[in-house]
Amino acid sequence: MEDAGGEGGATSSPEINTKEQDKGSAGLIILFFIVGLFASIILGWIIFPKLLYSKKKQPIDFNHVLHMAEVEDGCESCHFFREDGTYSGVPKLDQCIDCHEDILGDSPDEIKFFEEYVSKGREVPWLVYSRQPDCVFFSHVAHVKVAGMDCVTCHGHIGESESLKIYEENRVTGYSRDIWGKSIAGFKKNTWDRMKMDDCAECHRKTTANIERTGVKTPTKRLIDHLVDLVSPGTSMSEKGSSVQTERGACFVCHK
Amino acid sequence: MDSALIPRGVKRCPLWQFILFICVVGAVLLWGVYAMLLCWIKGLNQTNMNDYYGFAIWIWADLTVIAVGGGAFFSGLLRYIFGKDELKSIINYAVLIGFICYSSALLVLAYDIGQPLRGWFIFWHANVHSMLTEVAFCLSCYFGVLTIEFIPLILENRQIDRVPFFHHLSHNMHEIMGVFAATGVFLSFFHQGSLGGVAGVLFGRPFAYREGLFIWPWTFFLFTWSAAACGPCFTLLITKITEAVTRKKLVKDDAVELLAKISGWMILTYIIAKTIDTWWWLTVTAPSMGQTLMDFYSNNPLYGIWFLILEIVICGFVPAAILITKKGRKNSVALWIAVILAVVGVCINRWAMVLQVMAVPVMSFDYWAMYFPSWQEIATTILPVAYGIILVGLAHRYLPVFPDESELNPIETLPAEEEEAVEPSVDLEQELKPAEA
Amino acid sequence: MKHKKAKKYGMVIDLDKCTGCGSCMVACMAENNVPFRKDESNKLLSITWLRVYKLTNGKPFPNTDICYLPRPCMHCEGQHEGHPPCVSVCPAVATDYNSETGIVSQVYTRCFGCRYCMASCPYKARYFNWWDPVWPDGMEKYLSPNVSPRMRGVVEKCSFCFHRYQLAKEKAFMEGRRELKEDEYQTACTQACPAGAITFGDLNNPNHAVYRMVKPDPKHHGRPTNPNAFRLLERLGTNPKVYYLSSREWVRRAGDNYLENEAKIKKTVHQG
Amino acid sequence: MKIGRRSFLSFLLGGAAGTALSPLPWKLMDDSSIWTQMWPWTPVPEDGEASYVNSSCTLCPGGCGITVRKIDDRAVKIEGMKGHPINNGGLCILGLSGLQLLYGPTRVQTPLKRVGKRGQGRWEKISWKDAVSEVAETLGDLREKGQSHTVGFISGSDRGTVPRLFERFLTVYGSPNLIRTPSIIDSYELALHLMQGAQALPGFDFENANFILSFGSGIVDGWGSPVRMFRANSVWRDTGVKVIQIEPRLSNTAAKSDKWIPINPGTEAALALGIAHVIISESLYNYNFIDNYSSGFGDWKRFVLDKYGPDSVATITGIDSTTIIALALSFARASKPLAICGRGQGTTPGSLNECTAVHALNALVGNINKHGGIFAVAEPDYINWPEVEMDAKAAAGMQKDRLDDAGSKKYPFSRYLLNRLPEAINSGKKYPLETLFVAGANPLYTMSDSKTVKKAFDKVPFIVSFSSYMDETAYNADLILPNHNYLERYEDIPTPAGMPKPVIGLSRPVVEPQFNTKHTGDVIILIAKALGGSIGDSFAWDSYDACLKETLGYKWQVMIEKGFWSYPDFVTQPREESFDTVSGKFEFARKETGFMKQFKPVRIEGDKTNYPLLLIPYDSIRLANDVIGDPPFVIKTVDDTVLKGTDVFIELNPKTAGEQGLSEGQIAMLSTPVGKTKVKVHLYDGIMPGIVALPRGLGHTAYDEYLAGKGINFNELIGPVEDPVSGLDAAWGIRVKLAKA
Repeated sequence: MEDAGGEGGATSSPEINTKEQDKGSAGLIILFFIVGLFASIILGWIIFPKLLYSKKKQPIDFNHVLHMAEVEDGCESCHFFREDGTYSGVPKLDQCIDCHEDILGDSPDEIKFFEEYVSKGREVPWLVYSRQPDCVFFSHVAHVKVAGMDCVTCHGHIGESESLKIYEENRVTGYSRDIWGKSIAGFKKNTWDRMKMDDCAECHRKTTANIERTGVKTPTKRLIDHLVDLVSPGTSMSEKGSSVQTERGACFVCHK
Repeated sequence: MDSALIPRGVKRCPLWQFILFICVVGAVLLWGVYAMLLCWIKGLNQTNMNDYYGFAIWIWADLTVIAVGGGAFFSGLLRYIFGKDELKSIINYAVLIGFICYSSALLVLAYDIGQPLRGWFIFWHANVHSMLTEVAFCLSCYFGVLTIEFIPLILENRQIDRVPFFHHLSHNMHEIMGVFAATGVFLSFFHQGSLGGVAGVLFGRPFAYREGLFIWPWTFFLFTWSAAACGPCFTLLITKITEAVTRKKLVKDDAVELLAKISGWMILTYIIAKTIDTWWWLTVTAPSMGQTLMDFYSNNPLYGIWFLILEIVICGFVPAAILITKKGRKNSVALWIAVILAVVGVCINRWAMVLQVMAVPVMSFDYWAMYFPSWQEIATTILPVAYGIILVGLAHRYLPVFPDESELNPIETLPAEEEEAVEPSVDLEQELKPAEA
Repeated sequence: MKHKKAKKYGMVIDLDKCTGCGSCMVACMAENNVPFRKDESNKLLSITWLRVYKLTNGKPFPNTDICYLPRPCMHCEGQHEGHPPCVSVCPAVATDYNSETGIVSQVYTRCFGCRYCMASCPYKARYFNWWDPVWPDGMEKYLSPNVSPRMRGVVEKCSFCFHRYQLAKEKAFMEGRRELKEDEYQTACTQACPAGAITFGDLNNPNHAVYRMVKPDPKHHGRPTNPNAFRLLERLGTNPKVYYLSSREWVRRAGDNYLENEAKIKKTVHQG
Repeated sequence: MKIGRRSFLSFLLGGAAGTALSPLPWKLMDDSSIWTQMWPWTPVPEDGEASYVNSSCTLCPGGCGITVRKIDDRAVKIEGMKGHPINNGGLCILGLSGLQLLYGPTRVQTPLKRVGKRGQGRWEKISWKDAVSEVAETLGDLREKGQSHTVGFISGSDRGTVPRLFERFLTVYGSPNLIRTPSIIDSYELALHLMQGAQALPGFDFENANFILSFGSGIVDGWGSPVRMFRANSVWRDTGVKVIQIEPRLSNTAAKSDKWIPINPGTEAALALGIAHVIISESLYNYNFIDNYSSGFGDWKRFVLDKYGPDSVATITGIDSTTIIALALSFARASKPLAICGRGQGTTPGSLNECTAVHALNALVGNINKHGGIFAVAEPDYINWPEVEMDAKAAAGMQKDRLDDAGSKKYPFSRYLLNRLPEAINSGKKYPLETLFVAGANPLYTMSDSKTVKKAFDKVPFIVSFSSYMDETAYNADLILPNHNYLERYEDIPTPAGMPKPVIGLSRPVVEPQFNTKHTGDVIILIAKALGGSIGDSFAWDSYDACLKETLGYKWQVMIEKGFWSYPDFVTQPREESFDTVSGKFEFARKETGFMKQFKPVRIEGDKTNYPLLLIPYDSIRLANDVIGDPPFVIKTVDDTVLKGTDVFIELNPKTAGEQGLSEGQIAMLSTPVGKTKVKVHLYDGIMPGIVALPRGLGHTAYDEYLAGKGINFNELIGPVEDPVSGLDAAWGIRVKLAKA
């Protein structure tokens, strides 16, 4: 290698030219670097999100406030639990018809609802903001009835909305932007800003911590524990989560 | 025409020959790429793998290239840590070969998995208990290291070197190369090992399972050892082939000598350890699971006891014996045989630890599963070879891979046209050889 | 939902009753949205979470005897709880051991198809989706929403119908209960078996039939104490949660590997 | 120039850095992986409200109760009905895969009229109105020409309201040619008729018997009501009931039995009489029954004693005499022994002599109409429709002989002889068959000597199929009037074969009809109404459902709730009254049958020299071989030693294979006097040397690509052998030769 360097020395003449050119170009080069840097940052942070999501309007508008005023027991009046403990989700048409067998009021949406769907007996193709992938198993009853959680914690204050916001669909995955969260970087302020797996995990970590279970450990910590296990089998198991690998709830408690 | 790029003081065949050569090998490469795309687009049903052969020729190729690529870290160790300066003459090439092997390994993994677009899960959702995770991490880290070790060589290209920035960069990198070499050695030790662990931890597969130290089965150490032992042999082998093809002496004898010698002793110690391991496995481990030697080597069309003998005796003790004796090393024929056997040996070992593991039945009412790769698998397995040959070709042509080449092959400067007139025909077919190899 | 006492769901299959009729296989396929292809005669490419093997005693006519052996996933407990052959090898935690139920799970959307788990399973209980699942036009109507259809390129296996456990739990929660009754959670194969050869339940619960049938020995990872009961490849130390009953010596012996000189079956569990 | 290049380089570097600092690459990585997790072409089953519907399975005569799980309006799973008298929760492999028939590609989705040549598979869709009127016209014309008797009707059953509608229709229309598809039940009915004077079905009290002697009956291979038999078998395992299986091949039943006794195929009758010989000579028979309730025992005794000594039987059957004696003793000494016959699933009637001989064994130990024995179960008489009044044409038509000679001087006792129909048509001796209806049957697949059957069918100008699926017969029909799938329609299912007590199952709509199909009952009513006159008058109901409801009366409500009706106040007749013969007793040897004279083993086709080996079929519950073919799930479970790709395996004893120079997996050419085919060889120690076994249920040419073209249909290799007394098909196999191919 040294001789390579020596070689460089031997052929001095062309190098001098380059040196001179360098002086002039150095600034330019840095400038170009900065241009590139900012261009791409703008592309990534501002243009990309616009391209990623397509905006869709709901088939008809819906006023939660109005309905909440009409019903007795809040959300569960329409989003109820079935006897077998499964959750009914977005109401089906025949549920709506209980009240809407005739046109109520004269709002254009109400009229559209009646003409397009009620009279034709067609289900309303609602776009569900919280729609999760098929692989997700989520037990509403476990969270609402057993853990006594509030709808707002995950769904936010949709119950207080007077109209439905635009549905932003991720062009790649086909899921609502609400799953990933408004912020393209995935930052969140409220518990209901995102609905990704990590958000489930975050909450579960907190609660499991409350019931004296060690939260997730760093890989290294786990590796050490693992070694301990190998030396003296099955020691620290009891204090861990139900999963042997992740030490949280086992994966397919939430995946089907 | 591209003479400006060719290192000083060395002779290279005319460009058109080189391009022709690249095209020929490139054709093979494209064939491989086509097969690879098939596997990506249509899925792994393009292969002959099945539910008994979850691991097949690709994983073998993976383990093998990594094993033979072990030459890089081991010669690095000797050169930079133990300061064996004789190896200066061959270290570049060792690094280059290592780089090729590891990049190939990563590529193979990329099409071996059923869901390539989720491949990054192995890092993001890493499971610290899995040997494969360890492999993935160390592998990619070490690949990074190899790249860093490779960069200075690229920077030494005549044109690039003229840029003072790059010139100094490469110079400074040389200064701290020792650090990288050390890191490389550390990483290699682990991933070579964990590759061994991959098979060794399968306690559901008596043929593969080995006891060991804590989480590390003996195969963990045996794999590292064998890689360190046979890797250099591969480096030597490729060097010899290159020398044969280019009809030039490229590496100083003392370097070859030294590497061969060390390698020889490594192989010897390795094969002894391997023998002990095998003996323990066959007399203690397997019987405790109700199985014995012949359960693994009979009632099937391929895997006879010969397979074990071939691996341990013919491709283990024999090359070791040759390489540790001065006469053996001096005799070029013997040396050839030795390095070839050693490389074959490690390949067979990896084969047994991947494909034979899959073939051996475990449940008493199960049967031996035989498998032959589909053309897509073969093409994708040849792909890295073609890619390697091309990279070697380019590097050899444009980079000072062999620092001593000019010294070993002094040329009296002739007019250019004569230069071309002499060489071509010979060089061409020689250049073509590796493509067939 | 903190569990009082960990469950250990397991299965006992009476090989004297099993007639090899295959109902369990189909019940499983129908329950779990298992795909099928035009030619399924290559069993190395045929996804059957539960496969019925045909064993023979290898004796010539007329002393020949055959026995059918249904093989679901064994949901191995491993040498110490939660270390079956397949789980710790998965690089991405796509398969996991649930210590609440003792069930070995598989998450298809996490799996990226490295197939290491298949290589590790001595029972060949894991299957790879070599093809995209395709249902003839209209047939996708019978797909169950409780199990997600798998995409090409991932590994799948028997889950002890874990979704049935989930649904049973939901029902229990709705009725304000936390614990399940024995009959509330049964696998599809258990339910379908016309011969009643399959029994399913909690091996930790002395009141459950499975427990009474095999009397698992806690000191030896639940090795059966019933002389007619055995587990597949007991010696590997995988400690399966699937037990088999047979009154026939040759069948019990076929359950594991033995050295020629071993006349009697001695149950030496290999410590890994 | 250089500057430009370098600046560009640094621009790219900057870009790279910036991109890395933006969410773009990371978000895209995540999204792309999510995309792979939910590939748009992977179906996502829609969630909804779960519900369960109780019904009955009609895929076989087993009559199991089923509970269908639904999500909203989709049926997603079929399960066995808990608490059902027949299957109590369990279900067979075919029943479990029923949804693949409901939603599957084999469904005929609308009435189809043939346009191309027969069997070309070229159809045009037509409306129900046109379809019905076309049929009505054809029938009308024939009737005008006084050829009403040239209309034939092949039905899978003759019990329950739908088959009775067929019968009623033919009667009032004027044709005697209603033909039921054959099975062992025909032989049993005949045996019961001749020996006990009963017009009844056999009912076996398996649950209470404690010694089962099975002459080749596939107790756990689909014989009788399969799931009931599986359950019985398990009960026997628990209670230690002995089961002896007598057949040349180690079937699943043989493997499950306590003792498997290989026997030269076709010699079962001889063995039965050999056993009788021992029982009589050891005077271990039931004196009470013989003395008080039987007649003709003397003659029969003499016949048995001098012709069927253990040694001579040993030479016939290949079972050594000590085994025979031991067998006889244990049978006679058991407190509730029960002997049954009907090879495999009992899909062929077999020899009447064999059936009577076996039945005589039961009489000998006096377990007729007795707890743990065999009962003559009369048809539950819930179908009481007003008498039809036939007009002259109808009366004339009904006077004509049946084409199949059932009930003729030659075969006075038989009711249906489908196996004789092809011959009758091809010879054309009697009269041609102008129109043929097929319902609940697939004769082109299930009848032996397929070539001849096909030839006969080609002679019939007009064939109408009522099949829900595109089976072989439908495929070769001129008009398909698709019935609702069994999960879309109401139908009553009278006492399944072998049940000792009467029970009526109700099959009911689980889902809305998926296609433009019509209940066959309704179609018959429509055709009748279209024909008008006395015919129309005989079908006064406005729909089949109405007819069924009216027929079942007060039972209806219960059946809707429970899914079945088991006669709560049913009592078995006391023995005194249970024999309706001339003597009022059990007849051991009715002269009319020419019993002793005719007694010799059935001789099957082919000569020893050209065809050295014997070919026998074997039945597997995993291979549906009757009117329904294997759905995808079921064919998926078939072992690779039975079917590999499209090749079927024959089972061969290694010894025989050696003699034939054949080895495992080798391809061989198999030929019988009837047909030849390529097969693969599977060596199986569990089969008698000299015998070749081939599975039934493969070799379909119609249905879907999941079933069609796999293996060979056994019926293409064997022809019927008429039983001298009953005229039923008594063939149990055929001679065969193998050659390397």
